[in-house]
Amino acid sequence: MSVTKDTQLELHRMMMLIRLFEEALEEMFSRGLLHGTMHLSIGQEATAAGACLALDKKDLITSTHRGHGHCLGKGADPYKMFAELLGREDGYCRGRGGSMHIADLSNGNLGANGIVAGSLTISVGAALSFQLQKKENIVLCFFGDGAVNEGSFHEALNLASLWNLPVLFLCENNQYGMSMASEKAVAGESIASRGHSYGIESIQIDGNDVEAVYESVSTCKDEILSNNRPKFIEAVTYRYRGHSKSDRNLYRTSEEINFWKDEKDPIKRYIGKLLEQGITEVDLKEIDEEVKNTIRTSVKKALDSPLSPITNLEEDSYA
Amino acid sequence: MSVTKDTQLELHRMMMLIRLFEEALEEMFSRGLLHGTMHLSIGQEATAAGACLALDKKDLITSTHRGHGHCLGKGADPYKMFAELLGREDGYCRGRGGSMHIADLSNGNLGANGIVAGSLTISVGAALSFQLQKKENIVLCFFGDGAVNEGSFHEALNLASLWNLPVLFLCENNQYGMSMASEKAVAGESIASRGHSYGIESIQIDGNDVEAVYESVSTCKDEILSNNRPKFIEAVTYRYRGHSKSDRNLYRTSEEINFWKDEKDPIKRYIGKLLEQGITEVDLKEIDEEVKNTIRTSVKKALDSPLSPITNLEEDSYA
Amino acid sequence: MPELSVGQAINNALSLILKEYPNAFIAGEDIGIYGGAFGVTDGLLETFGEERIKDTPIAEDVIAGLAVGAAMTDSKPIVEMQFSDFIVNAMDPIVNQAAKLHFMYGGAVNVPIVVRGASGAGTGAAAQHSQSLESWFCHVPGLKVVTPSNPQNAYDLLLHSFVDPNPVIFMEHKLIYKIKDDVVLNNIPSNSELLGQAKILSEGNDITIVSYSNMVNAVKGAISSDELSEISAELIDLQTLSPLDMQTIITSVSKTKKLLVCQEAPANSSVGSTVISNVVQSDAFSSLSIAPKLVSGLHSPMPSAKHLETTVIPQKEDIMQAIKDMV
Amino acid sequence: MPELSVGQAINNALSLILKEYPNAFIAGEDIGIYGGAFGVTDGLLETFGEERIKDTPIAEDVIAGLAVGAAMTDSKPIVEMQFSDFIVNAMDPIVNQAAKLHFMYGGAVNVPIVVRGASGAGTGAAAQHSQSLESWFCHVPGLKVVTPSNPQNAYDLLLHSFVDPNPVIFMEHKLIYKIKDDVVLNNIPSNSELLGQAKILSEGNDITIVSYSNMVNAVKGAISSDELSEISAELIDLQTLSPLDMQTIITSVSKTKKLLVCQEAPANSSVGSTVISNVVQSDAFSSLSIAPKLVSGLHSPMPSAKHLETTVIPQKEDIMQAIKDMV
Ligand SMILES: Cc1ncc(C[n+]2csc(CCOP(=O)(O)OP(=O)(O)O)c2C)c(N)n1
Ligand SMILES: Cc1ncc(C[n+]2csc(CCOP(=O)(O)OP(=O)(O)O)c2C)c(N)n1
Ligand SMILES: [Mg+2]
Ligand SMILES: [Mg+2]
Repeated sequence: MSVTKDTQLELHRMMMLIRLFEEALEEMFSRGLLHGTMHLSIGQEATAAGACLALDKKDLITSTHRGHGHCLGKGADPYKMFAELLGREDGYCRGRGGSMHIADLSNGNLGANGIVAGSLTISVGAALSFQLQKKENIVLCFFGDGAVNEGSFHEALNLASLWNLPVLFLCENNQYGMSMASEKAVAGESIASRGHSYGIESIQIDGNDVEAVYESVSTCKDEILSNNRPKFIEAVTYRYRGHSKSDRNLYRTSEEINFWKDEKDPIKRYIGKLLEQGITEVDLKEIDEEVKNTIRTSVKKALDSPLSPITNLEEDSYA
Repeated sequence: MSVTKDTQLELHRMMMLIRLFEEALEEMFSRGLLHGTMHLSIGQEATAAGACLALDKKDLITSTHRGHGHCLGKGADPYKMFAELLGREDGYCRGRGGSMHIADLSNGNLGANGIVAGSLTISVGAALSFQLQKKENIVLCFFGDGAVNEGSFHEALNLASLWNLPVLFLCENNQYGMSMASEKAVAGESIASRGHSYGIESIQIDGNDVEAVYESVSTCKDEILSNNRPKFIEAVTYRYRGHSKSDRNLYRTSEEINFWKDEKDPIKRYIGKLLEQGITEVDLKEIDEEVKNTIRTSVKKALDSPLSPITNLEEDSYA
Repeated sequence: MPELSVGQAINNALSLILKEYPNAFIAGEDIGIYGGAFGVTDGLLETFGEERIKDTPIAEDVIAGLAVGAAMTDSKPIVEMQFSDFIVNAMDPIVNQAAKLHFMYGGAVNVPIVVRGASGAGTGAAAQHSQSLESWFCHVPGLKVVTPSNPQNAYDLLLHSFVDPNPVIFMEHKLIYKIKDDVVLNNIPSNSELLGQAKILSEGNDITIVSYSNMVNAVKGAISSDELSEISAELIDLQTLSPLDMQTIITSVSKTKKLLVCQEAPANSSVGSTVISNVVQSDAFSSLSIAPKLVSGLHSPMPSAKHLETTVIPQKEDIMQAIKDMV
Repeated sequence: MPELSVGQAINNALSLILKEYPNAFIAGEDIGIYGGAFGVTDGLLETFGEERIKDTPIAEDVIAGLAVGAAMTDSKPIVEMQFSDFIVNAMDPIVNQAAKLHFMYGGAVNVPIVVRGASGAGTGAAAQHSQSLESWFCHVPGLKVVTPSNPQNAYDLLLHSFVDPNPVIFMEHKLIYKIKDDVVLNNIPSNSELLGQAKILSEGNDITIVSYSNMVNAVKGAISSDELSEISAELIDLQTLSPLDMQTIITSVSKTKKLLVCQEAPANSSVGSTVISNVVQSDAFSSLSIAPKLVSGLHSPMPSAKHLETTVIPQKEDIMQAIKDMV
């Protein structure tokens, strides 16, 4: 498979959008504008961007507590995301969800989830709907390396395999749960080998190589739809920031963090590749400026937008 | 390893005890003497007898809803078991547990459990105690093929492997959950291969060959204690009776049931082997008579014993 | 008008749903060829096939979780918890997902699922197969909780639960499955108006008795006993435990001036305590002529032996005694 | 007498336990080098090593389940649920195992475990990280439930929970972790006599206010406000929610003739409803001069935005209003 130039630029643009979106959040947080905590995926943009851009709008994703990238990747409006984190009426969840729980049904995002592994069984159910409705779409389920050890993971993969459901399990292995190194938490050979044990074809990829992610998700999607079998991808990546805002990063070295930042950064690496392939600094600069502008205006608009009105929340609890 | 003649006779005796114990229960049930349902392991005696007799008294077991065999195997008094099922004061649980929940701490049985896979995490905790207390004992955790698909199974095996706990997971694969064939419920290669995926050495054995069970449990125990690694055995067996008393057996053929009864019965097969090896019909007859007698007198004594008095059950709920 | 047991009535309701809603399916353990542990789904596999009657592995978390995901994507799942005790393994999808997603996502999604389960004691199945856990779910905003007591309301309430746009926990007491009565086989309603409505089973002036699920039948036995024939009791079957129909209860108590609540579950943090607490916080407080009373199961796990089991569960005689003490 | 925050007080209690009980250990997610999501186990790994401070995978079911198995075999486990909301993943070991085994096995085993968890809202963590689920566990026979409100009782109650022979659910409201006060570092008690004892925080004659956990602090704020300086309120901190110390409450209500209960959790099937229900079923019913009242969280999942979150959680002002309405 070869990735077109347009797609390449789009992949770059999306990674930049995610990075700048989260850097803007960080800055808003430090200015005391945000209530609650948040989980930044800075450093992991390639997985979200590559995976989501390989999908159709009608393909669904389920996301995690570290879900800003997934959400943007699937086409969400940064303005509505900022608005959500600021508790504004225009936010995706009208200020009820916040950072950890943004859903964007219009773009096929079934929602971020504050519960580790909470979306695995949900993705299986959504895939069952596709199967029953005979739709040619898949569900892509994002989860972290920490989620692999929850009972839900096991039950979800077993059922998806037994019932031949069109679901792509995508583990973002950023090598740590909150503080626990994945090798201390996952017994056995590897995370990908866990998929095998349910009879699900599983591969491990470089999650910081955005084209590799894009291509393997595209291929997996095709295979899922042609073989009627679920698939499993372990994408190896790394987060630069602490787990959440209260993290002192005691469980890893700054050498390790710097190694990933310096040597493996998905955006830097991809820029290098694109320049080699003849895309110009000017092309990229134009994209980056546009993204910066989007973020800047979105933040401003969100800050200027009205708070979510206080409605009857007991009534809002029921459909 | 060679099994001594004494052990051989003991293995035979134990299988007979379990068989006759449950046949007596069946008969009591049909006479309306028992309240509640029960799960009979008739046909599966070799696994319980072989496994339990390979353990020391200080080794622990955890058991299941189909646990009469495990309990007897670990040395329980049939009288106290009958008494329990009849709601008598002398019952192991003073009439509070019944068929599905007999514990016998004095013989190292941490208890049967009415929850499928309910004892897996408990066995891991008990094994952790052994590890912390530096004891040279293991915990043998019995569970059915149906339990393999519960989230608890996954979490328990992962942790046992990570922490090098002295636990032997023993799956009694009688090929059905309640009505669901194990191959429709367990995705992937085999139940034993599930063990592998956690880095736990796993084997499949003939669960109707009592010596094979005895020997592999003995070997596994030695290895667990010398390597400090958990182990996993899948013992293939078959239940003759319905899942519980309400089963119409619609999910399997009578041919299949008869095949196992006629060709694979663990007791019949073992008698054949023992006779070949020079043990006489008279030896066996003596054992069988003794067992019959034990059952007969235990039933009678239990029926004659007083009901559990009605105490303050709210107080009994707390230690 | 056929005479049906509760089990058959539910089976009929399920059949009708599957017939009329192509996007409806049922999932659960042993619900196919076995027909369910209590026979409720008997015959449905034959009629509707494996696509719609989905036998699952023993894995309650994914059973409930798949229902949530399916419901968010235009399917209409009904799932069975073989014994409602096993719902403990499905608390995340039910409590942290189904109950919250509609609100948490700002109203953008609905999660219309029905989780049916066999609840209650009386069969000697002991502590892990005999619980009445419905009170828990009433504590969880976003869930509705429904408990039938007889064939007709089992049939109707299940249809209404099905068309409700919210997740509904539907608890069927094991001992009601065999209760038989004539049942009007109503059509599927266009909305769930029956949910949230208590039903006055008998009108009376001396005392209001509030109950639900199988305990309603024990109360019926008590008030129709010869010994109590002089007493005019108003019996209210809650039917829906969340939301509670407090208006019906308060109106009744204001009339009778006495309130007795009867349930099988233990008292602490329960439906019965809530009913009493709500009544005394209402205007009806001042009309109460004596202290209200809750007859409930003991605060004890369920023992297996019959004579101990009946000690834990309120019996007709206990209810009669409470009525006599109050009137 | 050191000044400690609640977090530090619990940390001290844990330290003491680990020092004095070689068979005690702690297990949970990120409790080692990270020191726990709320810093409660900070430094314990250094002192006690990996054998006793056991960092686990993210797997709540086995965390609680291993505690049950360990407790049955002479260990004394304390486990941490990072946020108590995740206890939904551990309901089987807690509810169907820990709570029942002692009774179900006829008294042959004890399951002395402590399950600590960070509960409650107020940090903007939204619906899945802000629940107050303690009422559920009060509904389960066999469990004890404990909720500290300040550094001293956090310290003492944890020690008493530890020596109790039963499974104890110990819910620490997130917002109390930072509250500081002088703490007497008592020794480990020989029995758990403190469990089941409510504490009268201030004596008064005009109204009895029952509360627990962080809401106690809101009530304190309310009754010490200038606006209410004329009102003599008797404030009772339940401390233990199961078993409930009804005697202390009833005695107080008989004196003040008025009962207000304040909690963060929603009302249905809750501790607060139980307190009111129990009081009106007692002799205190006739001494009540007006209807009792429960101020509780809304029946709604917790929203993330601050202004919505404070709408769901009772605020000092809501409590003041309720008091003014009643006195
Ligand atoms: C059921 C559950 N347990 C624990 C947590 C607390 N928690 C939130 S994120 C997290 C780490 C998750 O690690 P991973 O799955 O690898 O995702 P990552 O944070 O690395 O993206 C933990 C322990 C939770 N939210 N849900
Ligand atoms: C958590 C849970 N789910 C469902 C059940 C109901 N149930 C009891 S035994 C059983 C089948 C178990 O199959 P398996 O583990 O193979 O054991 P077997 O009965 O074959 O010995 C089922 C579904 C239960 N007791 N616990
Ligand atoms: Mg991770
Ligand atoms: Mg089986």
